[in-house]
Amino acid sequence: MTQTLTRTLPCLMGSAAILAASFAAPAQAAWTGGDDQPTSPLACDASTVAPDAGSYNGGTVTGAQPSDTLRVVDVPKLVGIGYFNATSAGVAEAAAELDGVEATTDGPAQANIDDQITLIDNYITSGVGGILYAANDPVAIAPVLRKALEAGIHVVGYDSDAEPDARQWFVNPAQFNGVAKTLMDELAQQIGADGSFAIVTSTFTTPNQARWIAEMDAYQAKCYPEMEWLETVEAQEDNILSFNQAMTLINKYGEDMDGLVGMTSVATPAAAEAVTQADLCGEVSVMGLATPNAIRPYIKSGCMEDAVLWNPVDMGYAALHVLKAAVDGTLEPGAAEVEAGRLGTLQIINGSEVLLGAPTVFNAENVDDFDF
Amino acid sequence: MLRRHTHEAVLALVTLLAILVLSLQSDQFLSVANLLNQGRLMTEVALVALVMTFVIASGGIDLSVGSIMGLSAILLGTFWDGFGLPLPLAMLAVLVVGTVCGLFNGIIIVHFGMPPLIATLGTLALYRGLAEGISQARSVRGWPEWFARLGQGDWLGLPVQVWILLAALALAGAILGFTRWGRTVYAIGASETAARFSGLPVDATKLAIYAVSGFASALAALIFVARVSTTRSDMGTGLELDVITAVVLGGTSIFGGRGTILGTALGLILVQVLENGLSLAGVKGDGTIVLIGVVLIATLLVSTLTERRARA
Amino acid sequence: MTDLSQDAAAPRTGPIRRILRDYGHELLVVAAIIALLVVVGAINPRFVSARNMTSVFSGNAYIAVAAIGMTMIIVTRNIDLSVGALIGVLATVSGTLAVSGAPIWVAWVAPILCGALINAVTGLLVAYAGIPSIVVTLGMMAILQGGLISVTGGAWISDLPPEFLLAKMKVMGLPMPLVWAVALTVLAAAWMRLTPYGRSLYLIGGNAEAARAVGIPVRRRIVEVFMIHGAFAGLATLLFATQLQVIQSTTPPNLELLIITAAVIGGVSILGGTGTVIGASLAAVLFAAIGSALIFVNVSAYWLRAFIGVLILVTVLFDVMRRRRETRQKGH
Amino acid sequence: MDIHIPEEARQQPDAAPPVRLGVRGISKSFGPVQALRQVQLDLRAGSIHALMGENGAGKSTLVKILAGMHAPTAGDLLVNGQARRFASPRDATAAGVAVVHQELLLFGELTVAENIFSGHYPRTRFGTVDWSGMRRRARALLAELDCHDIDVDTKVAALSVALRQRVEIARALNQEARVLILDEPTAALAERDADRLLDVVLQLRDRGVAILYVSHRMNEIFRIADEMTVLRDGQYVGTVEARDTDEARLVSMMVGRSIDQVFPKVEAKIGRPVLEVDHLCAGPLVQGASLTVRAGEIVGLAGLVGSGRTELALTLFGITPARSGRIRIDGAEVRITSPRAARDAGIAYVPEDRGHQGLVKSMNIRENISMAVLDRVSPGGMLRRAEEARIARDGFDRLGVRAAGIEQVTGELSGGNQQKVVIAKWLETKPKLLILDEPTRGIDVGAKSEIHRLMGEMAQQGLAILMISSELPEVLAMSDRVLVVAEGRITAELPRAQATPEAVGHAMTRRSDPGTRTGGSQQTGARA
Repeated sequence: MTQTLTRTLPCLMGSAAILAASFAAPAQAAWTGGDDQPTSPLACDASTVAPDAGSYNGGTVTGAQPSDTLRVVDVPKLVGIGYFNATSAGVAEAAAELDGVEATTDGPAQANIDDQITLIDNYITSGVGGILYAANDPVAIAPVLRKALEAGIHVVGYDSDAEPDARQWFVNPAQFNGVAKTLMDELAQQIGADGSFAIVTSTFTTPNQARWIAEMDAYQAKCYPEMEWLETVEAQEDNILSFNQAMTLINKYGEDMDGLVGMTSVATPAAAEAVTQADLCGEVSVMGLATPNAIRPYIKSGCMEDAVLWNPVDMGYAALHVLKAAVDGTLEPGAAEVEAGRLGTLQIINGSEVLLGAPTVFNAENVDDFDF
Repeated sequence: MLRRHTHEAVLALVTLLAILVLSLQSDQFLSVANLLNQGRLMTEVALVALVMTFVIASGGIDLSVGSIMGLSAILLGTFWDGFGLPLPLAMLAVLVVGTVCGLFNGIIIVHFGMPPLIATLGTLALYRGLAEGISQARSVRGWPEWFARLGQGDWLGLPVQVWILLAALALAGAILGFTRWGRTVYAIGASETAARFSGLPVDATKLAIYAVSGFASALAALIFVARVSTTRSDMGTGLELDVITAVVLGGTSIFGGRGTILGTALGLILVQVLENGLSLAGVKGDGTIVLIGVVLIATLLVSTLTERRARA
Repeated sequence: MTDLSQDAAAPRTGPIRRILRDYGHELLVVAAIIALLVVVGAINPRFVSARNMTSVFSGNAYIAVAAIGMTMIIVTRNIDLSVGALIGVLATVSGTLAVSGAPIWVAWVAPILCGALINAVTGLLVAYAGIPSIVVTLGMMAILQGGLISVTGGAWISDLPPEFLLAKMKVMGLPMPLVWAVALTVLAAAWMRLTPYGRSLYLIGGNAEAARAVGIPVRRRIVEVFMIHGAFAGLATLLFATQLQVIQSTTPPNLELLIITAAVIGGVSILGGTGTVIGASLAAVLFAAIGSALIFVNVSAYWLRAFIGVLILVTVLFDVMRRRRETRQKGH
Repeated sequence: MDIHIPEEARQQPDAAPPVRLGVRGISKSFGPVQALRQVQLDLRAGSIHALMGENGAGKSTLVKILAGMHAPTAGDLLVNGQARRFASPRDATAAGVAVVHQELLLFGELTVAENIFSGHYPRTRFGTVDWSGMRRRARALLAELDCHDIDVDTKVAALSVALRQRVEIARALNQEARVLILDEPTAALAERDADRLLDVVLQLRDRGVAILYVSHRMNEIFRIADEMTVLRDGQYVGTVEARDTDEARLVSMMVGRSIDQVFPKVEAKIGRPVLEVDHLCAGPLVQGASLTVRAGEIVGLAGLVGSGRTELALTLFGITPARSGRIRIDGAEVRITSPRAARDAGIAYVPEDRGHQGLVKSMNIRENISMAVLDRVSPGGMLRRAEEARIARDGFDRLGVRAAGIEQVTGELSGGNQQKVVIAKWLETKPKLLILDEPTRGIDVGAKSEIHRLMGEMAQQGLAILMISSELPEVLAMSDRVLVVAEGRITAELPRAQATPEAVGHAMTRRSDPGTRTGGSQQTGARA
């Protein structure tokens, strides 16, 4: 009897610990974006303030050696997800267009800061002429990028920035507050200004997602005070986990939840799948950031109205063009715009950020026009 | 001599071969600057691997090192930025916490008799969970210049952490090879019962090994934070696998009783040389991972078969 | 000497005690699941709604299936760190075949066969070359993980034919993953309990030397067990990769640790020779229930891992103490 | 010296039982090492054949060949007259050969019933394992062995050595063996358990089983064996009939020379008390033991397995520290909480299980000998190799270890030489009291007498010796005084003159009720 008792204890204790902690731990802390930066929600109406070009705050490259062919390495956060496959396709496209540019993509298998740093370090040693990166951590990656600048290597970021002085330029797909506004406006249109919603994100530490959520929080408080933000859950950059988390949210809130927002290109289609499998299409709206290929079936089936994203192919394409311009000297500190091949002229904001443009909204009308 | 160190000999040969082949592939590979830089990059893994050699040679294993590293990094930020401790004091406190985490592993292994693999699998989750829970996803940045030098600066022409690494290497090599404690570690790994019946301090030694493993992980965390100048709760994820790969590649028997610091050093060098050299030669990261896996299995295969033949 | 009265006095273990002893750990996990359902259900009744129960019981089905094979491996006193990477490779194999126009059954059978074949290599290295399984599978993990990304370049497989998506199908209103996990668990448990072949795994893990002496071809059997484990990884892949319309070429981080943890919490001893697959499957359900419960009771997911860690430590601690007491009993 | 008796001489025309298993010219080599050369013997139905020889003579190799675990390099095995090859243990089993191995090959985590049927499960008509039938048959088999006190559902790990042995024999019987091979079955048993085992063996013989019995114990051999075969250095020396031979002849066949005295007891001057123990208590098996050992004195500690004699030694040595009671060394009270504290107090312990507790087998002689005095050869922590080698060489020479040198790995040594290394290790600590637990278990006769000679010498030099042994002749021959342990207490103290087998045997069981003891002694016969 005592034997059974001692066997029963561990699991009971485990369950008890969970329950105890459920009262002790707060469901979520206030959203800070992970970096304690202030939020700057845009105006609620469609009025836009022209972004400020500002004065150059990027880094400078020293001792660059001009050479016939420019060898460029593109280091995304990780390889193996559709989003970064698309950016590297854009880089390759630009490399084919530009004269004397060779570009390769090489990234860590997991979104690991140390692996990414080591990789970049090795490419510095091997003597590339330019580095494109999407940072896993803005601060952690900075020292190695500064080292690259000192070694005469041109450095341009895209998607996720590093500290400004650690790179020359950054191709900003969309401003944080702009993305937040687009997402919240689209959401409000679908679930109403008094609807309730939950969010599935990658991790609370992922810089871009954390900032978007912080901006959404601020924008919602300002423009849609009646909306109810139910909760936010983590699901890594993983399909299955995202699906399970979305499903649990649906089960937990049932009809009390009007919308689900996916903050990653992985989470959004997984959330749509969960809503489809729960037979709640039309009752729970799915919104979020997603690539068109991944959400096409759900838009076609009518389970999803639209999703928001910039074109990652364009982003990779622009990043290499910006790098080439910096190498050639056609883009210099203080410039207000830059030429980027088929994308035309791109605006420069916040000192050293190249703005890709407003995010695209994919819906039933235009989703077939894209392939990434 | 050779019979006892077959594995190290095989490994040295493989390493030399790798260096030779890779130096033909890239001019930068054998440059002083590159080699020093590799020393900087491998310090964290190497520090933990040196102590892991003791852990594995004593018949144990410690899967929680990566999580202790993450927890230490987060606590450094919390102590310094959150509690406002002076940074040197915060560093000291983190080293103490790391040691205590290791000691906790030791206690549940020694006094409660849990298998090390499972005990540290549990604390792997526990310590990482604590790191995530305590940090609440916040990073601490803005470290003072002198602290950053620990991970980014040079001293007398060598990267600062390479000095630490060299000192640790000499110390670990001397202790395992030439002291009473080293002998005790081997004896425990070969037969814990016999070591106990010979009056050797078995429990104290095992506790100390796990505690030092925690200490090394915390030290690695300090260096890593200084190198990347931020703290994150996911720091050190997967570190345990890199460390165990290097140690096992270095010839330390996973069953205990055998292994040398020289072997571990060679294992570390071989892995680093492959990662760096292949990258310089234009092989992508994923190809390198495959090759390290192949080298790990092949080296152990060769040395097992050689030994088996020598014994027959 | 022979005396009937003495014979009658021979100590016996009653059937109830026997079940408690043989399946105590499994009953315990069941008790924990029920406790969790009752308590969280009381806080939020939606937790025990039919739909959420379906998610809880089928959401981790692939982990349960993979943990069946892992249990067999651990019972023979080995371990497999490469199973997470293997599932990633098998998912890509299966998905590539499915979109290539091959018959669907080929896409379903291929991962099972490939899993067995790849693990045959691991098994051969462990059994015949004598390299410890933890080392071989550490190497295999690197090879499979790196190899997969090298070959696919990280591309996703999309546009999977709907008839391929096994995990979305239902049998008598029950989701396929749940049906599979239950069926495979029952089959594997019966096989390990009721066939001499299944019992031989316990003999090998309990004492390999003695197993050899009673005529079991230990080396060959270890290779076979690795192959069976590979086939279960293939089956797990089918449930894992067909839940959504795309297949990612990476698997959830630390998937292998999750599978090993399920086996361990389910009662398999890392020292070999004990444990059942039922416990492992139940532990997978317990994980799913905990993950879901955390959301229902509004606990920050930040602490999830700390809980799992405590759960492992407490489970194993009590197991160790029980063993100690059992061995001490002989000296009473 | 060839004592081989021609085949025809032994054959009694009509009574000759059939040869179940014939061994013809079996040789076995491992690489360059020739382990067995031209061995032959016949195992006959209803007859017990003893296989004898010193350690390393090739007995275990022969047993493994008969068990199908090794393939012979040359020679034939005849099963009922037909030549057969045993490619695996399964073949041997199929041929009706069952083996009870020396290191009990059991599965600790599995039940008694499953252990008995491991590898040969009874099946239901669906071909699945028949668990209830298995339990029933296991109970029946154990009953046949007069073993009514085992619950077939307990785990084997929870059984005593004696009961485990019974399980192994039940397993062999289950296979309906026509040939049963027992490899040193009594090595780990107390006298009383050994007696019960011999009864079982005789019973099996009467049922017509052909038995090969490997043992070092002369009294057992002469009690049960019909004929004996002797091996030496892998060579077949000869086969003799029990009634035609005696102990001395057998020993000379085994060692190749005649040995006059197996136990050369030398008188030593007995001095002041070294160890005084007063009401020592620890765990369930040390319950208020009191005893004294004097300088130069050899005190024999007799008792059944499970009486607490080893546990008493483990308490004195600090493995299981005392709960209460007092220990004085040279008159001064000491607290012993660990083996290290025991060593510092001047107590040395040569343990019962040499392979696990005594030696680190993968380490060499030097490393093993210096192990208990590591702090002395490493002032400030640094090992002094030269000092270590000197100490090791000293011990090596003093005890006359036969090995290639101090760098030889101890796992490669014979049992006797391993034991010398363990004794050398402990003598290096310059102890005042030496506890020897089963000092000659599993050691061949030559090495045994050497160890006994050494004990005498050490006593002469003033060392106090406490010897635990299951072999009553050894206890009686070597001890100045015999202490008898039962249920954790010293129940009798017999001076050398009064220590007769009857007196000691009586004292060993005096405290307990004989009726319950028959069964109960097994249950408690455990090692902590």
